[in-house]
Amino acid sequence: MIDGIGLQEILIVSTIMFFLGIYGFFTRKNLITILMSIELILNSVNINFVAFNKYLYPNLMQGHFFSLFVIAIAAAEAAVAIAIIIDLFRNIKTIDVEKVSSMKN
Amino acid sequence: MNLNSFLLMRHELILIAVVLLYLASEIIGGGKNKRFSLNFAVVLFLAVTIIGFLPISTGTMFGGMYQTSPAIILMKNILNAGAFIVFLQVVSWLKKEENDNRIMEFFILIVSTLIGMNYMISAGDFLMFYLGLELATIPMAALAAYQVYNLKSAEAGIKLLLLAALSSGIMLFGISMLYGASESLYFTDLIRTMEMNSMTVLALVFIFSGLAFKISIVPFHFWTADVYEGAPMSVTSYMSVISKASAAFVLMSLLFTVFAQLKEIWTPILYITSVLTMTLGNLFAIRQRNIKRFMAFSSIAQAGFIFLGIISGTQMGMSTVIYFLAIYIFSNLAVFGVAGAIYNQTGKELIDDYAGLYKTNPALTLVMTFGLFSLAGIPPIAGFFGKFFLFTAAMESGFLWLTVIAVLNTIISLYYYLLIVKAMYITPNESPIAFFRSDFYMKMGLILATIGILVIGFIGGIHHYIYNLSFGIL
Amino acid sequence: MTMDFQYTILIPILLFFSFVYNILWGRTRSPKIAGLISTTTILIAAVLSYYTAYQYFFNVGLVNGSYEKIIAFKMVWLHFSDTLVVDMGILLDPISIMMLVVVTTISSMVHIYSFGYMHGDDGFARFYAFLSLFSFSMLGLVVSSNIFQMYIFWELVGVSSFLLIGYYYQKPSAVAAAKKAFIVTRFADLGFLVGILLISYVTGSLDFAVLTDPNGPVMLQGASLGFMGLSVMTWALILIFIGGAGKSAMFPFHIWLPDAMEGPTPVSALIHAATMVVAGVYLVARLFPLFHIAAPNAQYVVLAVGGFTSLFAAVIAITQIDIKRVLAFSTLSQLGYMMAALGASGYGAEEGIGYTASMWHLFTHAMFKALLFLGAGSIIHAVHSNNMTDMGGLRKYMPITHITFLIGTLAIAGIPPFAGFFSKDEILVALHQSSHFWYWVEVITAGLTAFYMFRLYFNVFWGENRHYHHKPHESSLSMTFPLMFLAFMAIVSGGFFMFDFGAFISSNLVPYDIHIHWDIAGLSIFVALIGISLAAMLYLKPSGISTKMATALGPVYKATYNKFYFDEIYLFVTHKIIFNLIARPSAWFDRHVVDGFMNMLAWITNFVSGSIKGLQSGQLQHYAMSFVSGAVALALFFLYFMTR
Amino acid sequence: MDILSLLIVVPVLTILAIAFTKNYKQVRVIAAIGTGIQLFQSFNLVWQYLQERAAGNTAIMVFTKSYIWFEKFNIKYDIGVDGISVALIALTGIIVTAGVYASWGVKEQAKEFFIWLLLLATGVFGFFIAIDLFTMFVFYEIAVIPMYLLIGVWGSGKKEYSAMKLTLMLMGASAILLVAIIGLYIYSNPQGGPLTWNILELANVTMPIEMQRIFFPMAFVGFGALGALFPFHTWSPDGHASAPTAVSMLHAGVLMKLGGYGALRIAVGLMPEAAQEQAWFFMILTAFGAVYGAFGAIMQTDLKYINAYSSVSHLAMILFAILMFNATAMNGAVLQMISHGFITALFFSLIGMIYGRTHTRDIYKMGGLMKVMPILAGTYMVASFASLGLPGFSAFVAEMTIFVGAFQHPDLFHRVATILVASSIVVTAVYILRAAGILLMGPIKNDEFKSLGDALWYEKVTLIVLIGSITVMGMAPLWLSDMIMKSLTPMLQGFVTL
Repeated sequence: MIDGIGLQEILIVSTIMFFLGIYGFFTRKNLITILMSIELILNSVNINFVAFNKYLYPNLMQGHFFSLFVIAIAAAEAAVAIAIIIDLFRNIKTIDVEKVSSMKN
Repeated sequence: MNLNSFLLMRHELILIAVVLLYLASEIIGGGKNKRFSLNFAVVLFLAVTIIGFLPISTGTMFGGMYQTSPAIILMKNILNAGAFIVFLQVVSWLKKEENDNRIMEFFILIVSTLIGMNYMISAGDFLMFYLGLELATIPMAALAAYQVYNLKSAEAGIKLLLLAALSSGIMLFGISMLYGASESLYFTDLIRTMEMNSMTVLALVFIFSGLAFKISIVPFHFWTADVYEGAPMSVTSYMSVISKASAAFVLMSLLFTVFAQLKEIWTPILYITSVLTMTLGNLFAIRQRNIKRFMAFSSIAQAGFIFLGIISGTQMGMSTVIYFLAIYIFSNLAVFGVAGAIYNQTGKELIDDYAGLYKTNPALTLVMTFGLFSLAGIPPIAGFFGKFFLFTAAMESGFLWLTVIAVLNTIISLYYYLLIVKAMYITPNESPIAFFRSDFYMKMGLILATIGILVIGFIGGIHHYIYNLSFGIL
Repeated sequence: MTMDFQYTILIPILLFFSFVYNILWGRTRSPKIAGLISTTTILIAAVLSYYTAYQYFFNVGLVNGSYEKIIAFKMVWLHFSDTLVVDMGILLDPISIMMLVVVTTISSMVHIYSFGYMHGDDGFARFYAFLSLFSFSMLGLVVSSNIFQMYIFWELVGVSSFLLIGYYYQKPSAVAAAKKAFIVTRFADLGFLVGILLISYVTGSLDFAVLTDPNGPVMLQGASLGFMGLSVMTWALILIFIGGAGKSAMFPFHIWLPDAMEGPTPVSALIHAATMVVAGVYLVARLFPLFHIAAPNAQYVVLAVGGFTSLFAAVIAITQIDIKRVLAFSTLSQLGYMMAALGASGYGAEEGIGYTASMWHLFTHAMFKALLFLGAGSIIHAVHSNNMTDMGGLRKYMPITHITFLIGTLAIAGIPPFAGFFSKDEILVALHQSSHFWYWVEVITAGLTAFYMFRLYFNVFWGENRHYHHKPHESSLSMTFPLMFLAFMAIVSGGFFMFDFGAFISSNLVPYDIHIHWDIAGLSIFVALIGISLAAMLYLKPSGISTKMATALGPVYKATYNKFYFDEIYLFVTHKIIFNLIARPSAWFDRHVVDGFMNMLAWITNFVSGSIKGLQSGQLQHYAMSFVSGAVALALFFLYFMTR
Repeated sequence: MDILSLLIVVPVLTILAIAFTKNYKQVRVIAAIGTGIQLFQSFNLVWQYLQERAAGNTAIMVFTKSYIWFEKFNIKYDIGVDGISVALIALTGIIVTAGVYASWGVKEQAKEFFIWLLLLATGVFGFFIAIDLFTMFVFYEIAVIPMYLLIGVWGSGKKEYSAMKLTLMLMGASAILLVAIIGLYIYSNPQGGPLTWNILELANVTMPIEMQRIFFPMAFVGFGALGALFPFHTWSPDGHASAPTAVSMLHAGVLMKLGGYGALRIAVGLMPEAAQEQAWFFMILTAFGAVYGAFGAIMQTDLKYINAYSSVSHLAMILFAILMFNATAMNGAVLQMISHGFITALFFSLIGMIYGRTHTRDIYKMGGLMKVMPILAGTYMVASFASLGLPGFSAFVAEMTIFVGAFQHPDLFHRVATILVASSIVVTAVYILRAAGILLMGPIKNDEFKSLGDALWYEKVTLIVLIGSITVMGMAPLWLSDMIMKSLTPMLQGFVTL
């Protein structure tokens, strides 16, 4: 534990990460990058869980476990996502998110 | 805790076993015998559904992480039954050549999502809830993208997956806030310690949006139409009923247990989103020409009605929500069943293609009509009773004007449901869809759905039964 | 009461059966049978009526010095409320019995006459069916014991009139006339209805026995000022009189009667001269105690409208050339006399001379006007034209018609010893007692009557011979017999040969003696003679004087000839104002504004639906933005909401 | 099975039987048999009812039966009848029978046609026997919704538009009504305790006035729209114009009466305080509607439009009379429902028959029909006379009762409104005679019409049944009027004034 860095600072960082992730989701055109933005969001959540656990309830483990599961699921998600992205690429030869809009209105 | 108490998880365990059996049959048979695979899958699931209805004790496991109650079990059974009907209806599609060698894959994925939903429903802890939710979502994306060489299908898959990931990210953020605010993520602890502060409100809103995404509540609904349109018909059907119903059930139980103290926050949230959902869903539905897309918006509008029951905050409202969900499942399955049958036969899925359907396929048209009328809420078909009781529940809790908005919305919805009826019965067509015979499974699927929507309304005891079960939640 | 009058129910009922038979089966049977059934039933009804009259006046006679009102039959037809009850009943009193006699007599004659007149017509059975219907309704009307019963039969005579005017339904003018008659009277009937409603509210009763009891509580009810300075009862009676005026074609509802001559001539004789049109007079007479005691103002309205109509119609009659129209206007004029007499009458035996005179004139007028119409029918049958310009010198061809017509003309002109003289004299006496102004109006009218009737007579039977396609010949016996019978009646129903009318009919049911007032009678005879001589001068021999006079009078003549443009005014009101300014706009309003509003709701829904479709852009990131902004907006809103 | 439930069971069985038929001939025979039994049942019910009353049963509703349906909402299948519903059931039985014969010539999709038609009838019968608001509402909607397909499939003209408009407007109204019904339920027990949908129990409860103010207009407009309340009547002209004959008959003859019946029994009957408070407003609407509908009819050239507007005018009288809150006027309202049911059904059947021969409904294209089809034309004339309220026909009885009742209010507002309504009968005479004059009289305009035939046997059945009903009611109204009156009295006891 580093002196001078409390829960608040960590939460600020995680929140910034969260919104960076959301920003990335909104603005990136590449589907893979969007996937990475999601990882950013999930990791900000992980930081939250770990930080809360560490600072507020140091005797409990639930936050740590939660973040482990989140990481695992993020991996699964990424796997499926990349599979679908490949499928998509096979279909339209691009992974630009704006091109993925054959259905609308 | 002993081995016996594992039997509380009977539904999930059996489903897991089913997945394993499917997998085994795939490995052993190599998926060569299409006919066997299909029969095996369907018959096995029939057994599962029937076993689900056998008596079962209730209780909690894993220190409260997993819980069951009669209402939860009923919900699981409803989901099983719905899934079974989907299975019946999917057979004719899976028989097609394009799906060769991938039959079991479909069943495995779909049962996986069902397992996820079952866990989600039974969750007594946000971790369990989250795992269930993701298990219900990720295979669903794979299912949506099931048609490999179809752009729309892939597009649907990626849209669903990415947006679901975003939504679960945001929901997780909310859960983390909740964790920070109240030490534990066990529902039982949360119920005790919950108090209103900015962290919990934030958590409520984010968790709500995560679930609202699954139920397709405006403004979290945009994925619905595109995914429904792109995904294979049966997947759409499954998504629109089972996935939505389970999420709605979970949302309801979360609001009434974990967030019970925040009622004054979530009531206006539900109010606003319900009005928006009904209205926008209806307005979008009016101009849809594709039956799947149309049903997407229709199901969005229906979701708005579900909120009427939740918002009432009474046992009456909640039991009616379950009742309504059951009716909704059967009604949607009737409509999707017919749409699927037609799609499988002719590849047509535009409403205009249905013109003159009654002259050539009266039985299918009749089933479709029942389904649509049930969705529109026209007596004596069950949908009417569901909606009527939702309105009654809402008004009993004093939501007069919300009810008025809702009934006005039923008129708009009636309009677009009648558009399909009009196409089928009235609009003349030079070359209507030719007469065709559906296979046995499809017939059974349609018959079961029809029986469901007819019987649930007429037999008042069903509602009574649900009402008495629901004590588990409050 | 010693006599049992229950059998009188047969009088109307028989005719109803005859109607039902003829309308349902007449078409498929021989027309003769239809005619015979109708004629037989009306003759039976006539015999029963005479018998009733005999029994009533001579066997039952006076009780304590006055005639009784006998309820011969009564059954409840409808309960409006506990007190307001509509009965179907038969009320026998002097005037209803007189009307029974008049209606059955004239109707029998017309039935017989029509055998000849309508011979060979397609709708022979239909014609007789409608005649039966009319007779049934008219008899039901006159014996009504309840004002609502009267209203019921009132409407029924209206519809029979409609059916009979429109008998030649393929002729557009007949259809138009029938519609006009019906609608105009229906409009007036609205007044009647509202009047009944008012009376029923004020008095709580619909029964004539209650309403016309001069000592009853009704006379005092509704006397308080109700509306615009008049009492409720006055308004009620004025409204009822409007109904009567409509049926009796009083000004300004007179417009339908001339057009009603489109119907077959026997019908004109029966309905539009002798019976139905006097229903209005009969109604006022029926309610006379109410008018006189409870609402003198309303009674004055009756006098004024009656007096004015009689003059007005007489003036128009001078210029008409259609013989049936001349007779129609003369009918109007004579009805005006009757109304005026009622309006001028007092209540009591001697004071009520106007009442007696009115009823007497009703009686005599029925006879001679039916005679004149049937005569005209005979002429038209022979000449196949209605216009007197197509006629002339017919006395040689049609002797019986000629003589009987002359008798009728003399009767209406008020020349003694013919019937019209006596009744008209009594009317003038009554007017003289009451109002000098209206007295002089009626004296002048008497002169005009004599003039236009003899103008008609001379033009038709004298004057120059026309060239006829077929040589006119006298009609068959079935047509001439009624003429002769009625001519006989036109002579005897007056005072010289017949009993004293006051002995039977008076306003308070107490008989009294009437006598001729020679001072007044002398003047009226004098005036009538002037009229006749003028007519003889102008029309006996072909002379150009009349046309010269017409051109000299120019616009006045034209206005008179066009009936003072009343038809045009009504036409303007109905077509231009009601049709074009109310009906058409309201139809348009309904389609475009009311319905347009509903359609607009649908359009707006569709429009909004169309304009928001762009939200569903298909772009993944837009969806995400909406998702996140939705969640954040909710969060911010509730965080703010919570901190307040 | 009790006598009332049979009224629903028989048509349902008929529907099932029709579903198994092979061709249109079997269909119509079975339909005729089914409705024949139904007609007999209806009359039997009237007879039994009178017997029951004569035996001294003074309960408000007789033949009551109650079965629990949805226990937690206290929804019951509650049935029972009083004089009003018995009268209307008889009306329905007659019109349905007439309607079946009027559709004897339907060959295209005959099976479906009769199934929907009988489903509609089932809904109507159910509505009249139900005394549980929920059950009533269910039947109400069952009666309304078949209209969509009946008009849409078998209609003519711009049928799709008309059918959609009719359905949406009526269902929209019923949606509003639904809110009112739920409102009645929720406030049915101010002291706490179990809530109820039962009309009889609700009648003993006084709803808080501020809630009545909200729910009364909803209920009145909800039912009123079906009863062609201005300005919610615009579905009616288009709907009738497009509908096939029997459907127009049933719809105008019976279905629109559901509106009046509901307004009487539910809107006014269960929320009398607010009703009296707001009556002035709806009186203006209805009085205006009566005259407006009549004027609207004057310039129409399509026979069905004329009749539709005429219905608007006549039905406005029903709602007007209901707002008078006295037994006489309300009695008139019920009589008018019955009378208008017969007359308008007669009209629509005639129009259908004439249209079937001439293939036009434009009065200016026809003329002189009296010459070619004397029976049909004569009947049309009779219907015209009945419609314009001539004595001897049912409408006269009804209208006069309404006017007399309405006139019992001495104030100027009621007077003026009543006279306004009464004046509509003159306007009625204008448009009725105009139509009849152009259509039936005058020279024959089209030579092709000269060879047209007159009524066939099944058409005669329709006409005789309806004319018979009209005249019987018109000539001997006493028993009917008294039967209704006796049932109105208990309902009126809750009213403050008059």
